Amino acid sequence: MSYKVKLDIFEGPFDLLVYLIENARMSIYDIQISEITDQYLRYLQQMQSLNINVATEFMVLAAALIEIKSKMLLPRMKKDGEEIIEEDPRTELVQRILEYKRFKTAAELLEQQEEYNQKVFEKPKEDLIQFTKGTEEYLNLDLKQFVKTFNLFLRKKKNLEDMQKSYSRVERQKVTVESKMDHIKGIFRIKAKRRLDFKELLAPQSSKSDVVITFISVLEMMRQKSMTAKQNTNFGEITLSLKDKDGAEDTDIRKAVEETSVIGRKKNTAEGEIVS
Amino acid sequence: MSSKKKIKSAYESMLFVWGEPLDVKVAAEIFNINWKDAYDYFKELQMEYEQEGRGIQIREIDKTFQFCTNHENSEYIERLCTPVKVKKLSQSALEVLAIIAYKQPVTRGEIDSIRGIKSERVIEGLVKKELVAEVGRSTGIGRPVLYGTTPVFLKNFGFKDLKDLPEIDDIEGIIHDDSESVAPDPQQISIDFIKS
Amino acid sequence: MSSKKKIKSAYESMLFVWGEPLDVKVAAEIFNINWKDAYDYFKELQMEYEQEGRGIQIREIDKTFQFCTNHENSEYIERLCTPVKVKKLSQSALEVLAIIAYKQPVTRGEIDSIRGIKSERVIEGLVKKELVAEVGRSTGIGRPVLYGTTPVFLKNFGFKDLKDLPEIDDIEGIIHDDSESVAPDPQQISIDFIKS
Repeated sequence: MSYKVKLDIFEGPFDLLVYLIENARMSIYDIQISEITDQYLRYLQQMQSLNINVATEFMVLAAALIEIKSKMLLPRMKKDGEEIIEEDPRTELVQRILEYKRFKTAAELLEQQEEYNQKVFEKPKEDLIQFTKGTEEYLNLDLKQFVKTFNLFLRKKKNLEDMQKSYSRVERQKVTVESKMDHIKGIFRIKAKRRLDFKELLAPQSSKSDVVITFISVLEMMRQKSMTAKQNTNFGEITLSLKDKDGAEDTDIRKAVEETSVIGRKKNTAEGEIVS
Repeated sequence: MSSKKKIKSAYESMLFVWGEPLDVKVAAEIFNINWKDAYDYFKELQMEYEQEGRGIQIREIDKTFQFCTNHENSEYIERLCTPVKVKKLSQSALEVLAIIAYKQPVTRGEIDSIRGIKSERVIEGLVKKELVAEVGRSTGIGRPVLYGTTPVFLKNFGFKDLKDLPEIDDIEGIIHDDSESVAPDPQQISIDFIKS
Repeated sequence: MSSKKKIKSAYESMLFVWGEPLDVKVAAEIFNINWKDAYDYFKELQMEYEQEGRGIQIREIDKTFQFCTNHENSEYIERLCTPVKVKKLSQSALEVLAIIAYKQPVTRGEIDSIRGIKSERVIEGLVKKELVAEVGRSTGIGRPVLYGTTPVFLKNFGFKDLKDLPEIDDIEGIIHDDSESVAPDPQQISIDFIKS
């Protein structure tokens, strides 16, 4: 058979199938499935006997052909209401082959076009140095780039400043807990009460950090036993009572505050405190 | 010399020194004229060279223009020197290129399915040759890469643009869109073997 | 096409591809015609290009011929070739330019302080490019030079005037130099210390 000489030039299973169909002078619309399947399988066998690695795709199409072949043997009439429709198991295969053939044709057209175009030559770019004035520079300023760079710079700067700010706050922290405690005592004094609710210690629109630092200060005062607190229910109001003895033992408090401040600072500072 | 003639003459000079395809937009900017006028001048030049059967011709590639030789003279050029030729594409490369050219943007899966065989390596080769390129991603499962042809493809094959591709009988009628495909009739045999 | 016309067309193609001066003798041999005929064909071509005021001309150099551009178009070719030398500003130059643009008139000391790095050389570069210039002297200690942007700056970005500068959020909040930085409110407390 003439296809023997074409053994290794098929681009895929469809390529082979189309070749076999055309070689057998069959109409694509009326493929003799039985005959073509036999030829196809024989071809695969020949490939294998020649130790040519047959791609799995070829096998898959072989299986599909065999399936169609067996379906061709079954009655193909299907009753759809009054009408009797004849179904052809080859329909999808034909569609696929036709589609493949279109692109095969397109590939041939491209090949011709490529051949034609190989007869057309271009010339390389001239040495353009003679046309460029060495001294002239064209500055390309892109506004987007300009704004982007600047925004990046601003963001970087802002981050840096924020970082520096929080760093300096760490430095001031000792003073602030202390001043907050004085402030709390002041409130008790002004209100002339022994007991106050925690919320009474806060300004009407306190920031979150102010609430937290007030709370920490209260905890600190409790630790120093200059204050007691009571909370009846979870998340309920905290009632604070200021003890008598404070004020007289001012120096004591100061010392305690210094100890507290150690908590939030670096360890080496803490060690420094111990040494002193 | 009229302004128009002057500009056309300048465009000839530019095409000559530039060698490579010259962008109409760039050419228009040099004379501060609008794009369409510059394009028309190039087209007029192109026609002049063609009508006079000149040994130099002007070809259009995707809104750029380039001087090249008249293909009829290739024989004599080759007698004079051996110009470097681009290696011809293999059959499989041409097949894949044809599918991408006519069906773009297209995924590898669609190409594989039409050819009935995996085309990954062939596509890679075409990408390397800059004839095709990734042009985006499909919205489908796995968002597969979509391929399309490049200006290099147009140039190497002498197409002005994609509309210039030779017509293939009813090619659109045959290719059914995936979105249109109906649920398969259980009686019908599927040979979608590539999907695995 | 007549034989003569065909040969002339081929000679055009050959001149185009060859680039260098093409020997008339070589050209004659390719068509098996005598030297004088070939020479006449080249002379005819030369005249055609000249009379039509084409952008390409043919020059004769000692019995060889070569395509060249029409010297009248050199100005336009230069324009075409100039953008090849596009220069862009460095990141630091853009930074300094932005600070000067938004904060002008501004001293070098202020710029240094905002950037946290010496900017002397960058400023010099911008002055050289005529994007910024000295616009006066500050009344401060040492009466330092004040810098501002120039009309070249506006032109380059296509701004009509400085009001055209794109608005940048919170610019004042950020590009103050450190000497102006406000003392933090002692009432406001941060508990960032826990992090350390």
